[in-house]
Amino acid sequence: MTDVLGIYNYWIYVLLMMIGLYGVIAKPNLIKQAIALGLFQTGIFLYYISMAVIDGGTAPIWTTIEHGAQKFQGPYDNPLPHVLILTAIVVSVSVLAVALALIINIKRQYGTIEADEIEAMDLADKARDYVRGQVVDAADDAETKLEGRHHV
Amino acid sequence: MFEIEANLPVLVVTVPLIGGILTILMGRGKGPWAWATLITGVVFYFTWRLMQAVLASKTGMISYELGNWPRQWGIEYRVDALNAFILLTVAGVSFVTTLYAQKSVEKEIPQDRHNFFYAVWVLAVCGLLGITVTGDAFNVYVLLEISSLTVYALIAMGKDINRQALTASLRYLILGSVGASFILLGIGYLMMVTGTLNMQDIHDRLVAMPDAVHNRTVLVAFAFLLVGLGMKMALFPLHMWLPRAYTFAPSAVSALLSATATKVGVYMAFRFLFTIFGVGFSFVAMPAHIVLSACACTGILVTGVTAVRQTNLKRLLAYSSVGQLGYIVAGFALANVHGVAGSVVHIFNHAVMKGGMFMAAGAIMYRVGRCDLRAIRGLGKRMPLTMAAFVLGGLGLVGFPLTAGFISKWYLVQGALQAPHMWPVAAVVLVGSLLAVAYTWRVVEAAYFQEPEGESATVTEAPLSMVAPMWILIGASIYFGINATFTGEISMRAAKSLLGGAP
Amino acid sequence: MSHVYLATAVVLLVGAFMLLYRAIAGPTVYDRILATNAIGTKTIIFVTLLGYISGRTEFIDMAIVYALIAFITTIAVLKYIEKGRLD
Amino acid sequence: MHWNEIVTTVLLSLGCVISFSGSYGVIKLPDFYARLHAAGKTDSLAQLLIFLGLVFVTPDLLTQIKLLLVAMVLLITAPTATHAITKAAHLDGLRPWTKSERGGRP
Amino acid sequence: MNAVVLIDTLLLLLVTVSAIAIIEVRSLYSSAMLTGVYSLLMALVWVNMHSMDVAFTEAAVGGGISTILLIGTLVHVGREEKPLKKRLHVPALIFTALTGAALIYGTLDMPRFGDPAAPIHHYRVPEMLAQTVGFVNKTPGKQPAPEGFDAQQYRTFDGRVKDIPADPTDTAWRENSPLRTEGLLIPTVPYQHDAHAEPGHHLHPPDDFNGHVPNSVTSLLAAYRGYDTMFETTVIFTAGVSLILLLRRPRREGYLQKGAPLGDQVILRVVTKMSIPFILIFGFYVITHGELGPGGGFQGGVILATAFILYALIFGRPALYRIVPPPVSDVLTGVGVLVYSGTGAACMLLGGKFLDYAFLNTASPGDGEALGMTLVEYGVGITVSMVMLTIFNQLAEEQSK
Repeated sequence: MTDVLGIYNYWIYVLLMMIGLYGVIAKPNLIKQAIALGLFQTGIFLYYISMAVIDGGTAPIWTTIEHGAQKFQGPYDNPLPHVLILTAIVVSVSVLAVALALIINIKRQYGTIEADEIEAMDLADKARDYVRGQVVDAADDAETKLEGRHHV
Repeated sequence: MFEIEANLPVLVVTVPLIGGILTILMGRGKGPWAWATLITGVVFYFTWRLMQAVLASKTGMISYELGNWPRQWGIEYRVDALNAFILLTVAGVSFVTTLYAQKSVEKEIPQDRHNFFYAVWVLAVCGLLGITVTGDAFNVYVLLEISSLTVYALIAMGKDINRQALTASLRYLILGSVGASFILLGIGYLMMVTGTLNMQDIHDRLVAMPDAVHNRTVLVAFAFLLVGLGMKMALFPLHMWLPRAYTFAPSAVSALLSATATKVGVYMAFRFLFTIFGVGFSFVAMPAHIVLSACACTGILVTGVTAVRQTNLKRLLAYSSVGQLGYIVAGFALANVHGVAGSVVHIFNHAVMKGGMFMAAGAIMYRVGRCDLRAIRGLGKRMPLTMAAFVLGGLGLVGFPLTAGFISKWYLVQGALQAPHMWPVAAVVLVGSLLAVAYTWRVVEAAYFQEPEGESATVTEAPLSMVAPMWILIGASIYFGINATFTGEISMRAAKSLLGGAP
Repeated sequence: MSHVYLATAVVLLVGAFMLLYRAIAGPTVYDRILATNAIGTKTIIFVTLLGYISGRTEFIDMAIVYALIAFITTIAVLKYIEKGRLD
Repeated sequence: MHWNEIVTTVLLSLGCVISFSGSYGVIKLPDFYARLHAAGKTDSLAQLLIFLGLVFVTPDLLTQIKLLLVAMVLLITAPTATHAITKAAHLDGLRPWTKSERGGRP
Repeated sequence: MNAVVLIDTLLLLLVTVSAIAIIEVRSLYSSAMLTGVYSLLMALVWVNMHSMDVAFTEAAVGGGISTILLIGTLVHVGREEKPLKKRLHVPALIFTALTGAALIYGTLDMPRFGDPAAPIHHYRVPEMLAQTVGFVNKTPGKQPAPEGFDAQQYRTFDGRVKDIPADPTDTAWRENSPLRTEGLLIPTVPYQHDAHAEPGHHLHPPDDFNGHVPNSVTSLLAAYRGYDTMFETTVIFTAGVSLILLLRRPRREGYLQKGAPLGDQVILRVVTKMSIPFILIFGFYVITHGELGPGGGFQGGVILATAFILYALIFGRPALYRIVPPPVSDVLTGVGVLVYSGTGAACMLLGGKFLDYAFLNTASPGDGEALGMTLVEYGVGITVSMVMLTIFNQLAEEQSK
């Protein structure tokens, strides 16, 4: 039982991550997907920061007392995951910005930001191309046949 | 004071970083392109020097501690035969691709943002090189994100030709970010049990752990890293983002990506499986070889069949890339010297061949405006050099003797026959070659045995600035097919050091 | 003394729960903005209190940042509502 | 308990009560303007009380000044935001709730 | 149950509720607002876990910038999500449940939450926290260890831990470890100036930091893992350039449009005018005081950017363009990264390794470290503020017609 109490904090990060992942998969709206991706990443951040916690710890910032000397104030939380997550947060906001730029472009070009509608439009494009190709092919074949007959 | 020789590992990354940023200032016209070419050229030179240095060093390994912090605390750059070879490949292909890019980019990207475009381009190269050179697990994640972000932007620049570039890019962004997050999570789990981020240090700690194989945290870390890496290197069935991305990206970008991006993904897999976890953990205790070779073999067959059914040349090449990646993965999954060597040498060979073929597709795109099978009818006569390059590249994919592809397949088959119960891999390699014959033949048939029509009837050969780089790569693929001493030796050396445990 | 801080913090959190209900339920956009803004204020007080709970009171700069950010976000949202654009 | 701790306790409790009543009002009251009334005023007062309360138990001067600074910043920005919200709602045509009328959008 | 866990539990409950709300609320606009709330709450979680710098960043980025960016996007794409036929996506639910189960399975062998004897707390980090890495390892170029300093004794926490087992998951050792009973991780390290330092060696106490950087997060960020941070800045730069590539309109098509200033809001105008100088000063304060307290280049940069964004919101974007014209901000985005990488390259050209700040001032390497870290922080600040501004400009620039 103590084990569960000891690690339940890690489970909440899993929960947050999975809420995000569910959003990414289940929501057809692209903005929702981008936001959900952010949630997903925050879950990971929570994991890293939980990793840094130490019993009875305090912020890993030494207090300066006079003449630049520093006072030790009991165990400090681990600064390493903090540093890593600072980097990761920056990365996640960059990804969000690029995703939003892409979404705006998609809205401009497709007129919608629902993934299923876009998918349908892409399929329609493909079908149109295919049919156009078939028509051109048929016309070419007919032309060749005509030319052949002409030569004969 | 300052010696180039002592700082080579870091120069390889910082030169394109600083150069990439300065690209913004290069104004309009040809300035940005020339600058980008210069930078990638310099980087290529440095990677060549680095290769020489690695080969000359006694330990076969060069370590560079950034900021002079001891490697266990700071960040370390660690170059061995494998890195050096991949670095050389990536830098070389990027240099040639940059040479090639000028005309194609001029046509496909709006003129007023060429400086930004090339800045992103050079930064993408910087990120890819950075992943390859680093020996720190978290540094991999950061550089992975640089290369991914730049690649998303580069792919999306195809939007002016086909709007699907945007959806392709966004889909890649979402899948790629999820994959990168899995990698981050895997690194976090490893850090939890080992308390360090340096790859070698993690490895030592895992080895010291008597029961790592049964440690649930390590197992989950392994699984998530595998999935994340699979997404990044587009291993079947996690390849869903790749075909669209390569099809709709600007031609030059497709050439760059196909030759470098997934290769670096494979390299990461090498590092994580062999250096961090170690052969004993990954392939003896864990069934990674079964999972990976099953994925790879299915991938080779499925994407081969799919490629045969494609009508768009770039999409065909994209599917073929997923299949070729299968060979690379199947090779190192064998975990014996020949298999791994085949895998390493195929990274190089495939980069060269596929780069050249995408360039050919780009040249067709440049002249004809599209690149489906209908558009290339009769181009064998109108664009002889381009089509010949394409066909020679295709022969390489098939594994025709005297091409580079033959060398890698030779190693692979040898490795597969040496490994116990792995002969199906050899069979799949052969079937895959037949499929490659099929899709290459479709192109040959259209280009040489059909009459040109429509706009294809009037086109002329692509400009020299496109044909020359294309032929450099295709020529390299022929050269290294005939004389494989260099590539073969290096990859054998890389394979031995990987399998020998310590890199 | 720490019990007092803790009790205050818990009351603030419960208040935040109630406000969150308003932020989700609406019904008008203005209700949401109002609730979000109020949560922001609660957060600022909370950050300060956390410093007192953990015995490190020198990090009050954080609270200033929170105040600024909450303010700017509110302005951006309002501008969007009023003008339909941000520039 | 020292006298300053008693003062702090009283001020914090007062702040708590006011803040909580504000939150409760935001849930309970019938329309936007009433809720605004509940939230806006209580927030300003509660934060002022709590920050003032904290000042009494803070030993060093710099932290005290910072506390008062935060309180002041909030005292300026929070009403400004509230004012802007109200104005926007008013311009948007949101009508207040009365006994005879439900309020909301016309 | 101690205070941290109690507040943690309540906060995480709140965070989870808002996360579910973000995903399930139908209006995108509410979703964006709730994202802001979520970030502020998450920042509280970080503060509660004593991660001040992360909280600072999360509040500034998540609560401020991200929300503004999302709203800027909504301007273009509309506020409502299309109604879904099915509320619940069962395959996705199953998939996420399986993934979650796998992740939870992985947590079962982890050290418990807050365990002081977890490998991560005692393997490499204590030296970083005490900032004595250069000291322990007698790295050339760093200050040599003082006489009588025993690395092994240091490593074993003043001999209190006899032998740290090689196996990081050794639970029996963890249970009996003196670290656990004493709750103390940091050994006593001599911080006095070293009188025995030879000329040319570093004259300052351990690790060349001028004295000792009080905020150990900053020391890790700017020194030990300074290389990561350089690329973090590059990531931001890349995002800015990507947005220019994707969204900027050609100049001839109305590069400078008319903005929509909030001209009639007198109170807003006055308050903004009053507060902008204050915000700017505060931003610079945060950048410079990164080594003393929470904050640093990134957080300060974001605060500077919010000042500009606030200005643009109230007085219109064209007014902002008169202060920071786009070409200037474009160049400045690069300048920041160049300052950072240039600092690194300067160290290299002076004969050290890349980013070995000690070489910036060979007479007094400790001052060199301080100088390098300050330069680097300013580099980050410049890039971050200008990129955030650029991103805002690009998102706000073109309006749907």
